[in-house]
Amino acid sequence: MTVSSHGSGGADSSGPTGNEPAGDAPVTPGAGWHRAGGEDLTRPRRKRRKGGGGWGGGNREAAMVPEAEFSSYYGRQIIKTPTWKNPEVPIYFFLGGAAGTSSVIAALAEFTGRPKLARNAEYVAGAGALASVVLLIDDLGRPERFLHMLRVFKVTSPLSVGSYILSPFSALASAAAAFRLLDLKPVMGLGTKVLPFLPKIAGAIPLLRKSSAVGAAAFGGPMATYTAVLIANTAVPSWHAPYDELPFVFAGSAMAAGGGITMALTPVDEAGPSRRVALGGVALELAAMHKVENGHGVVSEPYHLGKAGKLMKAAKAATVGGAAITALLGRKRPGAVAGGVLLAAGSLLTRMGVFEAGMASAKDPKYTVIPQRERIAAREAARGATTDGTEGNDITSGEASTITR
Amino acid sequence: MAECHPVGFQWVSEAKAKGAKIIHIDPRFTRTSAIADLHVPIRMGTDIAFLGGLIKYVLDNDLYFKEYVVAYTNAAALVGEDFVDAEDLDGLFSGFDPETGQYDESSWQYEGAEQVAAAGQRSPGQPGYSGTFESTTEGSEEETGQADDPKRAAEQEATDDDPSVKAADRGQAAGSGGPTIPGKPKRDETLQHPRTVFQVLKRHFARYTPEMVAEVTGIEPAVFEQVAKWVTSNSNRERTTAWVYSVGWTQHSVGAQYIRTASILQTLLGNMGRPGGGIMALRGHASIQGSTDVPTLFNLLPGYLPMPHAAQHLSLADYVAASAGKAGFWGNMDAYMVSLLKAWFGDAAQPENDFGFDWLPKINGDHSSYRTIADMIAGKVHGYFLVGENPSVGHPNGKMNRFGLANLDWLVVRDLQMIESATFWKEGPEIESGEMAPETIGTEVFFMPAATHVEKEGTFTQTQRLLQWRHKAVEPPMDARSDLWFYFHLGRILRERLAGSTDPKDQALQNMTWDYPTIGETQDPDAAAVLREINGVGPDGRALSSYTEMKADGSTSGGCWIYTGVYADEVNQAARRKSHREQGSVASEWGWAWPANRRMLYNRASADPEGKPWSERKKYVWWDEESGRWTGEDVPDFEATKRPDYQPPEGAKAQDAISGVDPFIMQGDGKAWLYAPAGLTDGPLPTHYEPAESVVENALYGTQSNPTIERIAGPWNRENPSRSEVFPFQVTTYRLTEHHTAGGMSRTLPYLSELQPEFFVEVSPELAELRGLTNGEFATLVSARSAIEAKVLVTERIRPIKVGNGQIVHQIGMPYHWSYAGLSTGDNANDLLGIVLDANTHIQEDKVSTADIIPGRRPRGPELLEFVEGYRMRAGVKSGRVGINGRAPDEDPSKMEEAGA
Amino acid sequence: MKTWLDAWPVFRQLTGSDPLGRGHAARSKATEQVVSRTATADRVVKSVCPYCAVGCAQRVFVKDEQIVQIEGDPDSPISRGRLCPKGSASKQLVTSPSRVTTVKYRRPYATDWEDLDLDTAMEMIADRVLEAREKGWQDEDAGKRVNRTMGVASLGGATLDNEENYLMKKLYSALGAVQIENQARI
Amino acid sequence: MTAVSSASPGLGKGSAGTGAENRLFGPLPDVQGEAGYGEDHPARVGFFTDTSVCIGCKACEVACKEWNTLPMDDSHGKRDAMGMSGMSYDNTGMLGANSWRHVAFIEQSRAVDLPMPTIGRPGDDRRDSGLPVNPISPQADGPLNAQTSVLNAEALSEFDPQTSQSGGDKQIRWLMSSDVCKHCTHAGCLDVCPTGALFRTEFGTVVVQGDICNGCGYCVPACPYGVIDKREDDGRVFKCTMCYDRLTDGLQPACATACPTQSIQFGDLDELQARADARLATLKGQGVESARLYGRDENDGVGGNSAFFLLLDEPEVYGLPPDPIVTTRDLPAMWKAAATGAAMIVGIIGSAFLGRRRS
Repeated sequence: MTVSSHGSGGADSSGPTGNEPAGDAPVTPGAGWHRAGGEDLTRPRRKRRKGGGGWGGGNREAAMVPEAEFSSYYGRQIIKTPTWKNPEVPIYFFLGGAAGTSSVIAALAEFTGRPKLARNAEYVAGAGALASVVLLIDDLGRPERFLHMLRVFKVTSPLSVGSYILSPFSALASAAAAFRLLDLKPVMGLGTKVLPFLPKIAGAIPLLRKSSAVGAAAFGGPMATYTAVLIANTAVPSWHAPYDELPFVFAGSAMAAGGGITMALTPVDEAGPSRRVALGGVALELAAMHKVENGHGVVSEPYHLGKAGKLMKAAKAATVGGAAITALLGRKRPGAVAGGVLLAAGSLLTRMGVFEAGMASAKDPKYTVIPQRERIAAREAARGATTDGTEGNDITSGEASTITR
Repeated sequence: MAECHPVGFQWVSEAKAKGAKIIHIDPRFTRTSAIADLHVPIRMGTDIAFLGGLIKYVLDNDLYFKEYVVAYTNAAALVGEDFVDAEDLDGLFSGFDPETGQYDESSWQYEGAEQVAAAGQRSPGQPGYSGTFESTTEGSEEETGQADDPKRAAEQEATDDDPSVKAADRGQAAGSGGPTIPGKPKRDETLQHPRTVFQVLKRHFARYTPEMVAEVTGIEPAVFEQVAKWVTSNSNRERTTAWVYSVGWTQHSVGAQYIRTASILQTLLGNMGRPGGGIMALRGHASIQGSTDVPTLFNLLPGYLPMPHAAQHLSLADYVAASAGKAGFWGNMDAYMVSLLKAWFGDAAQPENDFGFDWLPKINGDHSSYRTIADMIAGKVHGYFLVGENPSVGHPNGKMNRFGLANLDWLVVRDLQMIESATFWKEGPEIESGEMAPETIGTEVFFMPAATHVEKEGTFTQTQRLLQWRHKAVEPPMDARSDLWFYFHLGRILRERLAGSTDPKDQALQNMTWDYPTIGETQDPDAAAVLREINGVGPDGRALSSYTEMKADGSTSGGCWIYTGVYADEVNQAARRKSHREQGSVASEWGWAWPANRRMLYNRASADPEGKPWSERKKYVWWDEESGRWTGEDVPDFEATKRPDYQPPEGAKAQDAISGVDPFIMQGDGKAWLYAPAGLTDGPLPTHYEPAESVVENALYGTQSNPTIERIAGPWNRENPSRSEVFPFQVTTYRLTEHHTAGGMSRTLPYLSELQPEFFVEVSPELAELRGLTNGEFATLVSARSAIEAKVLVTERIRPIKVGNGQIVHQIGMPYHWSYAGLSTGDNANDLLGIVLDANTHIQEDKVSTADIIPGRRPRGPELLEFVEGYRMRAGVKSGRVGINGRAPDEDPSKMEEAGA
Repeated sequence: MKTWLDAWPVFRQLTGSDPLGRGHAARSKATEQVVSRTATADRVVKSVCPYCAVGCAQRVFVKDEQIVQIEGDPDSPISRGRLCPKGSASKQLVTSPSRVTTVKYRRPYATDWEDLDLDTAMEMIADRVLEAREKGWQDEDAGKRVNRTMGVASLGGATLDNEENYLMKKLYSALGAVQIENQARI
Repeated sequence: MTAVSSASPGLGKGSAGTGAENRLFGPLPDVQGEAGYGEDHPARVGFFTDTSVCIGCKACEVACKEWNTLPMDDSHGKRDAMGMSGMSYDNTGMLGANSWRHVAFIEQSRAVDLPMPTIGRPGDDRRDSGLPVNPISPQADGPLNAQTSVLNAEALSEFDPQTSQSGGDKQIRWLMSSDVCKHCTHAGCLDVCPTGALFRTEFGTVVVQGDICNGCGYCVPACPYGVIDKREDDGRVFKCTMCYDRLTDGLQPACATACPTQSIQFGDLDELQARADARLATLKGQGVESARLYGRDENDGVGGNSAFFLLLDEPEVYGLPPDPIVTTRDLPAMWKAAATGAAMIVGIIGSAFLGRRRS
C-alpha cells in the first residue's frame, strides 16, 4: 500500500511540529550506480569496493583485454547497423573505382595512340558504370523509385552528389563503349536495323566516341572517391573517424583496380600506363590504409578483428603480391594478367574489409562510447586548462578541424 | 499504484511535488517505489504486525488526535467483562467454537448490553461493505441497529441458535450495513477505565514493539521508526496522511482485518473524513464499485440491503425489523426495501402481499463462487453464465474451476474474445495432461459475442463512487450485443414462455416490471430508463432527487436507494461533463457520486465538535452560524440543519438518534469503531496471524493462522503444509501496468502483448544463486495443486527477508495474466494457488502462498501429474488424483472438511 | 511549363528560399495535404475507459461509423486527458480483428465449435434456463422456505454497467437463482 | 557566441542572410527559416522528457503505436514477433521502424552505510521548500496547453528521483526513461537523404515523406542516436514524426497527450528549455548531483535537440551516445579529401601516360 503524508495546501512557515529535530538532509553521493539487475546475475559478481561509496560507473563489461571501462544499455548497440546489402555495396564501390580510373585511362589512351588500351579501358569503364547503376538500384528498398535520386540536389548528401556524378558518368562511359562496339561489323549491322540513319553518321563515330570518353573521364575521379565520402559521412565509428584517409584509400584502390584490369586485358606494349597507374594506386592505398588501421585508437580495432580483419589481411596480400608481379613481370603477358587479376582482387577485398569493419564497429556500443568519452575528457582537460568547466556535454565552439578525434 | 493505476498516480506525483512524503510498503520494489521516498520491503502476509506496531507507537507516544478520538470514536465505550482478548487465549478471542471454526460474538458486546440477542446479524463493515470489502473508500465502521419490538426479538432469538443459521455462516445472514448492537454503550470520557475500548486497544497491541515488528515482518526498527515519524508528524490539525491500498489487501485470509487495522490507525490519527486523509481503495475494474453497489453478488440486494435469509427473514416485517438499525440512516431500511420491491414488481407489489417479499429467493449459507464451483464438480449446478469473466485464469486454482465447468449441463460465455473459460474443453491444460478429454466433457457451450464499452451506453462507478455515463459511439458488429440487450431479451423470452403458467414459483417472473423502451432495429433496451428506475420514482411519477424522499408505504419506488439522485430533476446527472478548469478541486459538476453527489464521506469529521474547521489549512465542511446550516467545499455528510450541539431525545430513531457530534452517521452510535463489538467473523480486533501457507512459525501465538479460515476440501484443492521443506519459498501474485487481470482484454492486443510478452516470475539474485536460476531462462514452480513454467527475471527489487529466528524467507513475485489463449500466452499462474477463504468476505488468499522453484521447463502430458503427485507425497499431502472430469475418485467434495485437507 | 518545372524540387531549390533542399523545397504533394484524422472525424463521443477503476474519461472519434481514435478527455478532473497503456490501447480493444462477432456453439462431447444464429441461441438458452431452474428448484431447504433454484449460477466481471448489473440481479432473483457472483469478490 | 568553423567556408556562412549562421552545425536559432519557411512559420516545438518523474508505464509507446498504426515488434525490432528480453521491464528494446517510443528500464542499487536519515517533518526539510516554482502560468486552455499545470517544478525528494531507500541497508534506483527521435537542429538523417524524403517541417520537426523515400537506407547509419531504421518487408524507413498530422490540427502529439505523470512535456522549444533549466536547478538545489540535461545545449554536436531530456545518469547507461556529433560537420573536410583524391587519380594517370612514348 502507499502512504502519502500529504502536506496539502501552501508551504508551512511554522517550525516543525514533529517531535524530533529536523535533521540535516544528507548530501546525495554523486552519480555512478552498481547495476543491480539485468543480465545474468548468478555469475559471481565482483566484490563491491568497501567503504562509503561502493559504487562505480555503470556496469563492467567483461572485456577480453583490459581497456577503458564504459557503460551501455545491457550491451546494446547505440547506432543502427547500416542496412546496405553485403556484398552488393562493396562490389559497387569496387566497380565504381575501377570504372572511374578506366575512363580516365581510356580518354588519355585515345589521344596517345594506344587504340587497344583505349578500347579495353572504354569497355571496362562502360561495363563498370552500368553494373554500378544496376547494383545501386537493386540495393534500394523501393527500386521502382530510383529516379527520386535526382529529385533534389543536396550538397549535404554524398549520395545525392554521387547520383549526379554516376548519372552522367554512366551515360557517357556506356556511350563511349557503345560507339566502340559499332566498330564490329555484326554490331553495326544490327545497329542499322534499329537505327537506319547510323551509316549516315558512321564517319562521326570516332569523334563521338572520343568526346564521350573525355566526358566520362571528367567524372572518373569523383566516381572513384565519392563513395569514400558516402560511408565516411555516417555515424559509424570506424568509417567516420578516418574520414580524411578513406578517400585516398578508395582513390588508390580504384587505380589499383583500374590499372590492373586494363593491364591484364591489354597487350603489354600498350599497357605501360596501366602498370604505372596500378603501382601508383597500390602505393597510395597502402599508405592511407595504414593510417586508417592504426591511427584512430580503439576505433581502428575492427579493422584487425574478426571477418574484417581476415578480409583486410587477404586484401593486403593480394595487393602487395599483384604489385610485385606487375613491377617484376608486368611486361610479360602472363605477368600482366596475373598481376592485374591480383590487384583487382586486392581492391575488391579492401572494399569488403572496410565495409565489414564499419558494420562491426556499429554493432558494439564500445566503439561509440569510448571515443566519445575520450573526446569529452579531452575537451574537459582543454577547458580545465583555460577556463572553469561548464556542465553538460557541449563541444567547444570554434575550429572544427582542431577537434581531437 | 503506479503499476496498476498510473493515471491516478499523477496525483501522488502532484502531492510529492508539493513536498509530501511517499512511503511504499510492498514486498517488491515496484514502479511506485521508484517515485516513493521510502520503500519498506515487508514479508508478505504480515501487514497487521506492521500496522499494529504503528498503532502501538501512536498510543505509547500520545500521538493520537485527542479531541478527534474522544469525540468521534468509540474509544470511550466500555467493553463487556466476558470479553477475553486473543493475547490471553494464545491467539483465540473469547467465544470460539472449534468444531464449526466460528465465533459467537455475544462475548464481545459492550458492557451493559442486556442479553437481547442482536436481532439480525449484519456481516461486518461500513455502509459500502459488500462481500469484497472493496466498497467505499472511507474507513470501515459498523452500523448498529436494534429490534424495536421485544416480542419479535425474542422470537428471533430462538432462530439464532438454530443450527442451520449457525452453520450457515452468520455473516451471510446479515446484509451489509453493520451489525445491530443493543442501545448506546456506557462511556468513560477520561479513557482511563481498564475496559474502555482505548485501554483494550492499548493492551491488545502492547507486544507490537518495533523489535517484534522487525522479527515478524523483517522491517528493520530504523525503517519502522522512519515511517512512524513521517506518518505521526504529518497527522494533526494542520496536516493529514492518506493510506492507499489496492485489491491485493483484501485477498488474504485476514484481508478484512488488514483494512480494519488501517481504519483503527487512521481513526486514532484523526485522518478520517478530512481532506488528504482517509483510506483510498484502488479497485481493479472499471465498475467494481458499481458491481457491489448494484450487485450481482449472492449476499446483497442493490444498495447493500442484505439478501433475505431463509432462517432470519420469514417476512418483510422480520426482514425490516431484523436489519433496521435503531439509529443511523439504516433506520429507514423499510423505505429503501419497499421502494426496491415496488421497482421490481411495480403494481403487483402491494402491502397485502408484503410488496412481493415472498417472491424473492432466500439464502441460507455461503453461495459464493468457490462454493458454487465445488457444487458444480459434484454435479449440483446445471447451468452457468460467465459474463465478461475468465475464472479458469482469473480465479485461484484454475484446475478446480475448469473441473467445475466440465461438469455443467450448459455454459453461456459472454465476452469480446475467445477466452480460456470458453475453450477449456478443447485446449485447457487438463486436455494436454490427459486428465480430461473433449469426448468426456458433456458441457454444452454457447459463446455469445459481447459489445465493447463504446458500443453501448451506460454508467460505470469508479473507485471514488463516481458514476460516469458513457455515450454509444458505434453499433456493435454483427451478432455482438450488450449484456443489457442479452438479459433484457432473455427475460422477455422467459416471461413469454411463462406468461400462462399458474405455478406459484413463476409469479416473481410474471409480476416483474420488464417493459423498458427499446432503441434501434436491434431493439437495445434504453439504459437511461433503467438508470431512472434505479434512481427511483415518486408518487407523482417524477424521478426522486434524494433517498430521504423514499417512503415505506409503497408510494415510492427505487432500484438502489444510495443511487437516488443520479436522475434528480429528470436529468441524467451521471452524464455531466463540466470541465475541471471551470470548477474547484472537488469538481462536483462532473458525473455524480453516490450518495447525494457527496465526494468525501463522513466529512462532518473535518470540523471539530463545535463545528469549526480543525485548521484553516484543512478546512472542508463547517457549521455556518448565520445561515444555520452546514456548508463547505463538498456536500456535507450530515443533516444540513442539525446543530453541532444537538442531543438526540430519548427513544429517537434512525438519523434523529445521531447527535451533533456524531460524524459517522451510518453507525448506530454515530462513532467510528476502534473496536467492533459485532459484525466481524474473526474477532473484534485485528491481530497477527500467519497466512494459511507460510514458511514461518507464528511468533505471537500457538494459533498459527486465522482460526476462522474457510477451506474447501477436494483432491483438486490440496493445501501446502505450513513450514514445509518441500515448498520452502513464499509466492505472491500481482498485476502489471501493461496487462489486465486474466488477460482477455490485453493479451489479445498486439500493442499490450509486446510490452510484456511472456509469463515471468521475479526472483532475487540470492534465490537465483540458491536454485541455479538464470535470468531470461525457464523455471518450473510447483505446489500441491499443479506445476507451471515461467521465465525468470532476476532482480534486486525483490529481496529475501530475515525474520526474528534468523530464518531467511525467500520471496517470489508472480504476475498472473497469462494462459494459453491470445497473442501473448504462457502458463496460468493461478493454477499454482489453492483456495482458502477469509470468513468475512469469502475472498481467496492468493497474495501469499508457498511453492518450490527449480530451473528448466515443466514436464508435459501425464508426467506433469506424476511430477506434482511426487511433490504431494514428499510433503505428506493427500493424493491429488481425480476421476472423470475432476470428480473425486472417492471423497464427496461438497462435504465441508474443517481441518486442513 | 512553369508548373511542370516547379514540380521538380531542384528547380525550387535554385529559385526558392531553400537552396540546400532541407525543408520547404523538398515537400511532396502528399505532405501538403497532411491532415489529422481527428479533424476529419464525423463526431466525437464522450466515454470512460473500461480497464481499471480510476475512471479516466475518453474521447472517441468516429468516421463512417468506424472508430478512428480513442484518447483522453482533457476536461476530466480525474485524469486531465491522460491515459495509461491499457487505456491508450482502447481503440485496438474495440477494433481487434480477433474479436468474436458471431455466436459460437459447442455440442456436448463435440471437439469443435459450430455456428448458430443469434435468435436460435437465445431461444435455446431460455429453454435450458427453465430446465436447469426446474431441475435445481428448492421450495424449502433445512425446513425453511427458500423459493429458489440452485441449478443456475452466474459469474459477472466487474466491467458490467450498473444498468446491466441491475437487470441481471432483477432477472436472476425473479428466476430464484441465488448463486449470483461477481469479480468484485475475486 | 559561436564562431564558424573555418573548415566550412561559404557553406558555413548564411548566404541567404536569414541569420542562418551555422547551416551545417552549431546553434541555429531559426531552423525553419534556414529550411526555407517564411517568417510566419509557427514556433519551433519539441519534447522535454523529464525522466525523473517517469513511472515506466509505457502509455507513450501504446499511444504512439495506436495513432500511427505501427506493427508489433520484439526487442530486436523484428516485425510481428514477441519475446521477453530479460532487460528488466523493457521488452521494446530499442527505437526502430516499428517502435517510435521506447521506455528504457535500468535497475541500479548501492549500499548505503549512512545511518537511517532522520528527517524532520515532511516539507520543511527541503532546502528551498517554498511554494512550487511553476515557471509556466497556465495560459488559455486548448489542447496544446491542456497539461500546463506542470507538477514537477518543486523538489520531489532529497534522495535522487526514481530512487528509494529500500529497507535500512540499500538504495534502489530504477531509472525509467522514454526515448524518442531527437528531431535534431542539425539532423544527420535529413542531411544525407538523397531524395529529399526526410525534410524539416514548419514546426521544426524532422519527418520522413513516405511517398518519396526509396529505401536507400543512408539515413540509418547517419543517425548518431540510432533512431531511424528500415522496415524489412516495406523497404522504406520510418521514425517518429512528432505527430506532424496532429500538429496541423493544433493537437499535442499522442505520447504527450497520454503521459500520466507529465514526464513527456510538449510545447514551444524555448518555453520547454526554460522549464527544464528550472527543473534542473531545483534538483541540483536538492543535491541531486547526477541530474543533467541531455540535448538542451545548442552548442553540442548536433546544435541541440528539440526533443531533449533530463537524465539521472550517464547518457550511455540509457543507451544514448555521450557526445553525438552530426556527421555533416565534417562533410566539407571530406569533400576536400575526396577532391584531392580525384585529382591525384587524374594526376597519377596523366603522369603514367607522359612517360616514354612506347614503353
